[in-house]
Amino acid sequence: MSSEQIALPDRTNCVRLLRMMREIRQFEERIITLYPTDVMVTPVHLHIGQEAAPVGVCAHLTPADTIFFTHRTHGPALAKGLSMRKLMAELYGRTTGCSRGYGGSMHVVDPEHGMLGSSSIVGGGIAMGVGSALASKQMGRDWISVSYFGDGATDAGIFWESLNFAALKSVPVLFLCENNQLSNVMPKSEHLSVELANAAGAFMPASSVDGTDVLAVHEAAGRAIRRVREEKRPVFLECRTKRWMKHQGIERDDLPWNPVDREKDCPIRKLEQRLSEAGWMTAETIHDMARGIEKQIDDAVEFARQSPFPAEDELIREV
Amino acid sequence: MSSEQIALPDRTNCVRLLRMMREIRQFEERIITLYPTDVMVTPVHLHIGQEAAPVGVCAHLTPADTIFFTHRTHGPALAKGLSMRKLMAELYGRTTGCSRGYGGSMHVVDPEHGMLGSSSIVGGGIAMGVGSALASKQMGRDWISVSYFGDGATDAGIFWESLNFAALKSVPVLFLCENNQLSNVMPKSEHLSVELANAAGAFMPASSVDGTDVLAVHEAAGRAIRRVREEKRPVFLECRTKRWMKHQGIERDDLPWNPVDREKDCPIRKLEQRLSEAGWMTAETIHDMARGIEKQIDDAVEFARQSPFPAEDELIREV
Amino acid sequence: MPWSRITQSHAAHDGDRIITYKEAIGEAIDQAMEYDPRVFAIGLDANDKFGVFGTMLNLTHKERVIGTPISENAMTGVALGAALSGLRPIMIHLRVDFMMVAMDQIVNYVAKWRYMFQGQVKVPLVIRAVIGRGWGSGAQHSGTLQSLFTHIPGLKVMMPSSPYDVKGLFLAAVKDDYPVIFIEHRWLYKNTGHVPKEMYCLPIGKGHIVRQGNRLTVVATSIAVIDTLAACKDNDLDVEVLDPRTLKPLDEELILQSVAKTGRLLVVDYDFPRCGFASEVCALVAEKGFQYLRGPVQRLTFPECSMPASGVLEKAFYPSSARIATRIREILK
Amino acid sequence: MPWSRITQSHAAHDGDRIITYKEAIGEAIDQAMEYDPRVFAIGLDANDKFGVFGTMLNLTHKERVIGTPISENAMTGVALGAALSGLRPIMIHLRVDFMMVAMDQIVNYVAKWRYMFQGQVKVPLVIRAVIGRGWGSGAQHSGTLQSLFTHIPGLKVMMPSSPYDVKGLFLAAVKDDYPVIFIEHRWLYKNTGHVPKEMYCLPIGKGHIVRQGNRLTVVATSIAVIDTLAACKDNDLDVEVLDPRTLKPLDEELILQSVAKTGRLLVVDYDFPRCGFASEVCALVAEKGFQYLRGPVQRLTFPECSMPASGVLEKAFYPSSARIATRIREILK
Ligand SMILES: Cc1ncc(C[n+]2csc(CCOP(=O)(O)OP(=O)(O)O)c2C)c(N)n1
Ligand SMILES: Cc1ncc(C[n+]2csc(CCOP(=O)(O)OP(=O)(O)O)c2C)c(N)n1
Ligand SMILES: [Mg+2]
Ligand SMILES: [Mg+2]
Repeated sequence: MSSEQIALPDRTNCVRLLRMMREIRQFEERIITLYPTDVMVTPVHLHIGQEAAPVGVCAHLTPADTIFFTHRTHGPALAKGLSMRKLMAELYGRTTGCSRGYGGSMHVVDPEHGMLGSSSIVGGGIAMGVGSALASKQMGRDWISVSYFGDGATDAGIFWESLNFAALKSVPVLFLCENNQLSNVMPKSEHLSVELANAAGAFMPASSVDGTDVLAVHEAAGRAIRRVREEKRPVFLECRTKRWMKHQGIERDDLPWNPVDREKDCPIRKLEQRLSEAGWMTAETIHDMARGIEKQIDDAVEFARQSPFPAEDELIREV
Repeated sequence: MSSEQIALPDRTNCVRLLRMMREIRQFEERIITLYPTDVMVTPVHLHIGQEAAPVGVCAHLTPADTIFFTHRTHGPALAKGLSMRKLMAELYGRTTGCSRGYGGSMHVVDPEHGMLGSSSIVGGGIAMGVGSALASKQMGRDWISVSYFGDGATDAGIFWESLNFAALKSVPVLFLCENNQLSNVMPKSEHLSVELANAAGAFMPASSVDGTDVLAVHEAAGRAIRRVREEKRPVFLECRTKRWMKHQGIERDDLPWNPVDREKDCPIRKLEQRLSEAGWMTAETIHDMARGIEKQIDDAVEFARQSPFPAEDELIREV
Repeated sequence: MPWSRITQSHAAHDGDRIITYKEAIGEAIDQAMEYDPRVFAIGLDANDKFGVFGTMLNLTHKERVIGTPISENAMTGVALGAALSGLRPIMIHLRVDFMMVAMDQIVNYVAKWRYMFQGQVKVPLVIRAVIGRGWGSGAQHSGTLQSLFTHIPGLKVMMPSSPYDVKGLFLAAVKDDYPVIFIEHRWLYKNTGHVPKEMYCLPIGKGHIVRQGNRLTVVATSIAVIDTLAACKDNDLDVEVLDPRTLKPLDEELILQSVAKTGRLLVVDYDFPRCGFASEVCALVAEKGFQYLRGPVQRLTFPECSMPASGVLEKAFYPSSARIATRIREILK
Repeated sequence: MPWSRITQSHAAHDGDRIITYKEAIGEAIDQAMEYDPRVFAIGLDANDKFGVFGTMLNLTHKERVIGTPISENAMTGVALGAALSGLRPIMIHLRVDFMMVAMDQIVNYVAKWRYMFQGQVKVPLVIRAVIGRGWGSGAQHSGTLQSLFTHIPGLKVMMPSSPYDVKGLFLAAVKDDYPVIFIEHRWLYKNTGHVPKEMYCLPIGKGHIVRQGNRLTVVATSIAVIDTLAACKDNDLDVEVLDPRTLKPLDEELILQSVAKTGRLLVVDYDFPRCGFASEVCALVAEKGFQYLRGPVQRLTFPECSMPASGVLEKAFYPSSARIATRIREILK
């Protein structure tokens, strides 16, 4: 279903979706500005251009719902509720960071918002999501879990093992593949020989959606998550996105097989246009929103900057 | 396609198929007789009842074609050309064994007949088969490779990784799943949530055949292998069989969810009946064949018995 | 679930009830599951009629035993995810060799999670690994591998040798908020000993002098403790036998104290020799207890090769109480 | 393909050409592939434009470099299957951490295959593992793990520290019919040294005294060799520095000879401490060279925890030439 066919959710929700996407975008744009000054000594995998996926999905999640994502943390982490302060401080390596400075960009945690730790080894988090869903089922609770991963992760055997086990035990987990058609610089055609929704469909209900359109994602994820919650069973959803930046670091991607149209493919522009058309946002209110977010980021940066580094003698703790 | 619809191959081939199935059956029946005397100190996984699968498949392979199988070795090993002497001597732990007594029942090898080593860890051999096929392709040779495994092995991530890689690189490998619907005592419904031919079909041509009927297997495998050879690409074939014996050891299986009809499901009886009907075999010629095989087994046992054990001081070799 | 109410027992052997090692571990699992509804068991063939070599046949809460496909890597992730979400999983492997399939999860995830996130998430996960001996199984089915796990920071490693220890350490492992690799030698299962009926936890990281002696300290693990005791008894050797019980954390002090008394060290550990647990204990003593040493430290381990299948070779491969006795006599000569 | 024609060079540093470590390994790969059409390379991102950190950018036979999906376990099986079928694969991992995904194949298959079948099939397989340092990557991307591999019988483990050694050992590894784990520290890539243009193999299992000295033997591996040399030079220490080059097989004799002269041992190995390579060398010397020892053996390794991300903690985590110097001075006091 393409954007135009999708009815706008209510105004508050729409504005929330926009704001969340902008928070991710602007947060990462700030990273791009600051990174050359070496205040963040940790590799970053930016999410710019792919904001619709985490935002559209996480809009349907409660803080109790758990999520397990991978090295490309910032998008899903912010969308699931991690505070900018904690994330920025982690990038700065400070004790106030979400992982107290021990994790770095790729390893973030926030138990209060259902983030029980992200992994920079591709694949494994998928199984953890299934385990968390199993726990919910075992404990007779009603939260669900999301295994959030890229197309590259579907190469890994643990993805298929996880699909199988989740289907066998019927646990409430959403498998969310953010398919940017790239694994590092490899195009999907070189690393994966199947259409994902087709292959995953042998195990469970599976579908695919335009992941550059937050309304489409919001709708498809809403449907998928409702099924996970109500039927207490696994569902697979693929969001087809485009990676704008290089796999790692702060430069724009320039792979010939990854042509990006920064106008047409921009999830933020797309939504802003719909909202303008609906008369719910104007250039001015958008500008205000952006400025508000900038302030929030200023605050996060200041917070990080002011925070202490861990002490050397705290090296061997929690082991 | 059921047996009756399948035209008999020529007489020589038919007799060969029967003889090979009988060799496996009678060889293992001898194991059952001898095992209680503790001459074989190694766990055995018998193939009785499933003979049609390896025999129907291996009939299409040359000695140069490679095959990688698993803990249930005897069937595919004999069908692919391992001599009874070498196999029996391995079970007896003698230096004349195929693995010189170092491998035991689950780890057999015979490079001359394309057996480059079997594995008792479930799953991994599947990838080795793909690697061997890659080698054939790289070297511009025309042999193919067979990854031979059970339904349980398809639970393992390495199975899916192997399907994907084989399809991506288009290497000449046959994925042969001998699906006895059991992983140890677990029914397939408890360990696998998909129909295999369906799920594998997302990666490559895939089909399924009655694995208790050697003519059906012979035909399906013939077709599959021809494709592998001619199109130089991977193909998946499932043989649906029944395990007659316990997972390991010499007792008959008695799991309620594994009802076996030793008349109806017997691949040897089925073929003998067809051959009798065709007038190609009689009770007497069958009896002669059986006696000939018994003599061959006598010889293998005698060979094993007479062979020396490895010497203690040869423990640390080839490491 | 106030596990803190469970007694911390330091007594060596109390209770007047004699049961087997197998019964002791089974009882520990059953009691842990009864006591704490968050405890559940998960593993390949864990729920089948064999009940993990009989250790889990008579559980009160069978419904909390989850069988799995042959997917050891994902299953470890599943157990970890469940542990992080509020459960206390007991993961089970019928052979330690199968854990190699899950090494990514064990090394990169389970071991690192608590440290990487500085205790904001805890990992109350016990992984039972059954080990054994060949009987012609060959190289892929005869591993022990305790040294691999001991090498990895973030994992605790337990290898109890007696029924009393196995119960007390297992409960301590389930109670603990760190991951524990719990290694049980199947040849110990029939051994008997005094085991209290009630729940108790042994302290993690405390070794145990199982035999007093003056001329040599033998540090032995798991079934090697039994073999060493037999060697000493049969030959009336004046040897101190020390069972560390947990390989990590290691009771360094107890080892050093014993060597301070005896002046000599032999480590008997049934695992590969290089970079092994025996190497570790030898290095420890040569580093921190050098002044006590009156002669070279020594190791008795598997030889530097994989396990062969044939009986003759298996016999040559595995250490035994006879071989331990010979080595001790050589040292004491 | 008569690899036997390739010179076996024992000279320490011949050739008048100076190139980098990175160029040396690249040249070795290129020459191996040119010399022997059976040699090919396979690995995740091995064929991309970054060319494995620049080590494989200018290969003559690019068509023999195979990129793979993120399927490290299956890919190791693929490489093994290819090796058994007549090829000589070079498998590549951009970080050693990813090899944990393939531990089943490495431990249960690659290491055991030749033994289990008694040499009837050979395993000419080299696995390159690049290691490095944190830079905020955290616990899952900073492993070194040489001790894990050294523990497993059937694997050879190489960790060359100089451009000369990396070329000679790499060619020896490709020539060898046993599996080799070849560990390259990325921080060595820019280092330069004399490297002959022609193909040569260094003997496998021969260490190398890189600095003569009398008061202490320091056994160091990979980049720790460089740090140790810097420590000795900057502080003018009378210390012998020994680079074993291959961790397995280990040049025990050379180590024992050196300790016989100096009477003291420090092992500097950048890996986890327990059951590590440092433990192994200490145990070896305390076992077979006890009579030479004039003081305790010592280890300088990573601390007993995973790698933290924050810079301050990374600095505390990693040994350095300064810290090596301090430790040596303490020992010599
Ligand atoms: C097991 C493993 N192998 C290799 C890597 C190196 N690596 C990091 S990210 C990445 C690509 C992942 O692609 P995808 O899953 O599609 O996520 P994306 O980066 O596109 O968001 C690779 C290969 C890794 N982290 N883990
Ligand atoms: C990785 C691994 N996990 C568990 C086992 C134990 N195991 C041996 S055979 C087997 C069942 C295999 O079933 P299947 O692949 O269908 O082969 P079958 O025995 O039916 O021929 C299991 C679970 C193993 N060998 N390897
Ligand atoms: Mg991607
Ligand atoms: Mg089966």
